[in-house]
Amino acid sequence: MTKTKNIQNTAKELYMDYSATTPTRQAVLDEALPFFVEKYGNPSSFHSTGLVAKRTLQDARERVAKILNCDEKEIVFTGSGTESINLALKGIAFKNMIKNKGLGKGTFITGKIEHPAVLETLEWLEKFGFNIIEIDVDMNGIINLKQLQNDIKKNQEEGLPVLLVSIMYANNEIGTIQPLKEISEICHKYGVPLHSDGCQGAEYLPLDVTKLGVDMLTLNGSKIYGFKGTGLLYKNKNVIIESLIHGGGHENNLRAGTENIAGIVAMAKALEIAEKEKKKETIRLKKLRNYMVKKIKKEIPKVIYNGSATKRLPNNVNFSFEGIEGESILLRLNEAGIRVSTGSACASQSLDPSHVLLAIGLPHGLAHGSIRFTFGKDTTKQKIDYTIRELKSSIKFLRTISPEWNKQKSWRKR
Amino acid sequence: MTKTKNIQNTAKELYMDYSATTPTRQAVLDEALPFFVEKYGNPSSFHSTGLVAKRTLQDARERVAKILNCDEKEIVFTGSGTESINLALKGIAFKNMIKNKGLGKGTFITGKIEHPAVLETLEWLEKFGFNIIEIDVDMNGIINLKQLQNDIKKNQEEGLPVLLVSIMYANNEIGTIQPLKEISEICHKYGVPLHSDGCQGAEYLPLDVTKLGVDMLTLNGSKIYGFKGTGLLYKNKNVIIESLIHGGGHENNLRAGTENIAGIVAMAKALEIAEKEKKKETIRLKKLRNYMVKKIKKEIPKVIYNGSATKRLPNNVNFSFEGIEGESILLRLNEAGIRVSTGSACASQSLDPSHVLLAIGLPHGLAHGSIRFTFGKDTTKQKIDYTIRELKSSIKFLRTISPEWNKQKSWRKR
Amino acid sequence: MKVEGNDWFYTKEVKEHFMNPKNFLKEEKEIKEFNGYGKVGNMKCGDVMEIWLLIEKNKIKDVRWRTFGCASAIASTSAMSEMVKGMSIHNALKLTASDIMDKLKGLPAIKVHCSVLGDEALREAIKDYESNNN
Amino acid sequence: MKVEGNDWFYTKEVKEHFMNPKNFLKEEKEIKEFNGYGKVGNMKCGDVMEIWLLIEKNKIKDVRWRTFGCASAIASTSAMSEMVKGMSIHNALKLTASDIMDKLKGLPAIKVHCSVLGDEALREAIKDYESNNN
Ligand SMILES: Cc1ncc(COP(=O)(O)O)c(C=O)c1O
Ligand SMILES: Cc1ncc(COP(=O)(O)O)c(C=O)c1O
Repeated sequence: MTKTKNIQNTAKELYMDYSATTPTRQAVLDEALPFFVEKYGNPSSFHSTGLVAKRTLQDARERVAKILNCDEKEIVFTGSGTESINLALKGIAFKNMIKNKGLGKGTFITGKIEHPAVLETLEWLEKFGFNIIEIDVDMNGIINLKQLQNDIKKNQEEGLPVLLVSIMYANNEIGTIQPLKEISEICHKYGVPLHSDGCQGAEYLPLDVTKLGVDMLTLNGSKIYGFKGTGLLYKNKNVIIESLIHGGGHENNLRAGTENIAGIVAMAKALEIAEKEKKKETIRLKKLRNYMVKKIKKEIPKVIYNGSATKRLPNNVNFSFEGIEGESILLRLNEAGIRVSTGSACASQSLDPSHVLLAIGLPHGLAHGSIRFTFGKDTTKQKIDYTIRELKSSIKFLRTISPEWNKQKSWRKR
Repeated sequence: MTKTKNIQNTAKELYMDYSATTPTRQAVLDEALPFFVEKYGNPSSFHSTGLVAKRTLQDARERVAKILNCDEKEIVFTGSGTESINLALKGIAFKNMIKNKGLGKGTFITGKIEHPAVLETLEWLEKFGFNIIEIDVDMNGIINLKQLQNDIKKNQEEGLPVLLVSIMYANNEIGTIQPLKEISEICHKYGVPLHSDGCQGAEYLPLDVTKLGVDMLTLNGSKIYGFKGTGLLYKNKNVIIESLIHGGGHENNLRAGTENIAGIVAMAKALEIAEKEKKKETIRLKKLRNYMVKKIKKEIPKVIYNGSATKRLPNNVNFSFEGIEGESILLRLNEAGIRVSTGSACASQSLDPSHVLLAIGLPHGLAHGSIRFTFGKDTTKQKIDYTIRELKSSIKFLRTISPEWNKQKSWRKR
Repeated sequence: MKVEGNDWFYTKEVKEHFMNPKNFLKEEKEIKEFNGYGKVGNMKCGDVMEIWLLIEKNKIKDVRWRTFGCASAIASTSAMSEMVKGMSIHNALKLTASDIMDKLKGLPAIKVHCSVLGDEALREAIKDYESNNN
Repeated sequence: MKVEGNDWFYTKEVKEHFMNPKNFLKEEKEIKEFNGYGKVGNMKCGDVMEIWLLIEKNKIKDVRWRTFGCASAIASTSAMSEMVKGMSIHNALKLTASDIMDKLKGLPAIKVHCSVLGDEALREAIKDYESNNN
């Protein structure tokens, strides 16, 4: 317990929840800072103060386009990853509705383990008449490609055009990386555009949109050491969508409103740093990830490693612990200064455990008993060792008081 | 010209364009700064790092609700003023469309001099079947109340429900303040909710939503020394709208996406400072405004003071100068370090001059020849005097070379 | 505004009972001392609770429990176990979820119905005792 | 990236011609020296241009102008006036908007068709001269 205190007292909390959000990098903040008090112009203003902002915006757009290997006109800066996803999906939907005088006609296909930003947007679009299909994943969380192809084919044959396929790049809970290139080949065979939610992939995976084969890609700042409340949509120029937020002609008429220059500069800088560190950090974190996985499997009995062993983000570890519930593990770790997340319903606003864990086939009990550790720039072997020590003792204690854990052994008097 | 150089060299540009955007106040930035690198938690995270963010968010919401005199649950933080407007208008529209299986049935009423965020959103909604009415304004820019009442009445009688009236609090170009209370009384007499775009009003006008009588109110950070890319919608709990951005349950299910904590804190702080300084600054700027208006009228011949003399923001001065075009005035002032804006089409992306100036009855020529000076916290009498001096010489020179100015006098050889 | 880094989600009382629960069953062999047993909840909801009572002369002499669930479930069982020790069966049967919550100085609304199973488990255990001893 | 505070929207050439235009008509009385006059544009579009030519032996000896419009309109008239001085009518008639733009090292796309009226005004003025002198 002295160790815990030390960590808390030095305010060096042991953050293992980088997939929830990241701190802003100091270098990112430094580059964005002048755009608050000093260079505060509005890019639409026709004077030198505005021009500084306009050039800064243009420059940020070019820097991002270079990383994504696309045209700068194909970048739309948004106010979050969620807004970018909404723009992509509703942008397609509204275009279809306008063509059909209000009614949505056609199918959207997505996966079962998508982020709520995708699933709830599509659920909402269902109300306007669209047909929504959620493709299954296997026990590793990989999308069923055959089912995808069949569903596209069947819909097209039945005269229901498939308007868009949206499959995430990497999953936020179990870190599973989807085979985007193969998915895109299937989509393009049938002339269907592909959108991908790349929020969790941006820090560690390649972002060349041509190589990925995506027609739209969502990224955000809050997962890559940028600013919260920033995001972007890459949209291939051949894909035509409606705007989600109308007003001035900002962002190529796709997102009106005074541009968040500081946030956009932060986004460009964060992506550049990610790009530069990608290779090295992937190697470093993969090693730490494999170390942690091995050690947990060895030192704690009856655990389930959730997700794919290989097609996985380098910074994601997700385990279910038999016989105990995730929130209670999370809060005991929290007392030890360690910040993690859980798929348990108890730590969320809902009553059901993680839809991702259920989709890969976990029973409710194990889904409630999951803990996600996600690493980042300040994660070290020492911190992982400390985490495992605290994890072990928490698990041991909680199992002692768990009727589930002691079920087999339990007996009643008489 | 030495004076100009001085101003430029000390990097103290003479900004007279506070209605385009404001710099962030240092005190606002200082309060928001810790939420980038140090207190970076996600309010949805169920651990202490997240809790800090959650409490900060809650605190900011309470501070804003106190200023608006509403319930904290009635505040929805958004990614800009434009998004807030889109949420209010489309929120009502989509609800109606879902009820009517996709088709929009009903009328939206707005004013002729609204911001593009309102006008273009409604123009877009027209495509889904909604009926859009734009009420005229008088030569001061005040909405025609009789016409408003008649249009509401006529529509309701014809069985077309009026779904929403949206009238701005204060105009961004000519500073005209609308009689919101009277407008709201008309609306409420017919059971129609009232939304108001208050972006330009927030710094100087009262924000008590009960006294204003509005059911929804849009504010943003970029006009009140907060952050660009921040805004909010006050929505009375009795008004039911659809969300614009779907995903998690953030912002009472009305705006999904990881909250921009720093930006939201900045918004709360900016509103608090505005509230505190409102009275004093209004008096100070009104004096400066009246001084400038009087001096321009006296020292420059053939000018038109656009907008209302009394129902006007304290920081807005808008003149048309006969015989010359606005962009050329603007750019000559810009060379002298002075930043202003113009209603001329030449300084925008469009081919038409300001729709606001046309709506108050200005002919094209005078609309092209308008200049807006908007004051802010750093505006002083000395700066105004310098501005008037430079303005006079620019006007004089541009009139010398203007065929319009010399028309009456012009004659041809022979 | 209080936004301390290690602020807790639950009250101080919940935290104390969760971090240092009282009267839980440490070892299987303790069970044979007890004469009333109840179990409520299910895994789908994510909360299960077992309780053992030692009842003598209509009084609860001792109590043990085990709980699967979130912090509030564990804390509320622990708090309940302290409350009922020494209580008459008569009074114990009158114990409600809100009594337990009061003892914990409150719980988040969303936690109440799923995690405060203590009163139900208690009634089960008393019923079990009575059906075996009457 | 260049984001200097006083960077200009137009090229250096446009800026120079706008801030210090050449050959504009300073006083009404100058007009009587000239023998060709043209006027193009209208107030609705926001650009109007007048030009006076002094033509001798099919050569443009001198030129004056007035322009209502944005910086690029003023600059392009000024640039044009420098270009045509000394030109034969024959060559002046061949002058195009893009020649003027080249002289200014370019203009924003949106400015081209509305503000470069110099070539048209020039043709008007030559036509005027010819109709009065033939
Ligand atoms: C009156 C008015 N409404 C709305 C807006 C839009 O606000 P934002 O740029 O934050 O989207 C502005 C400013 O741009 C404005 O002046
Ligand atoms: C996979 C995924 N998609 C989308 C989002 C939404 O991003 P934002 O919070 O910026 O709206 C997140 C993170 O919250 C995410 O992890």
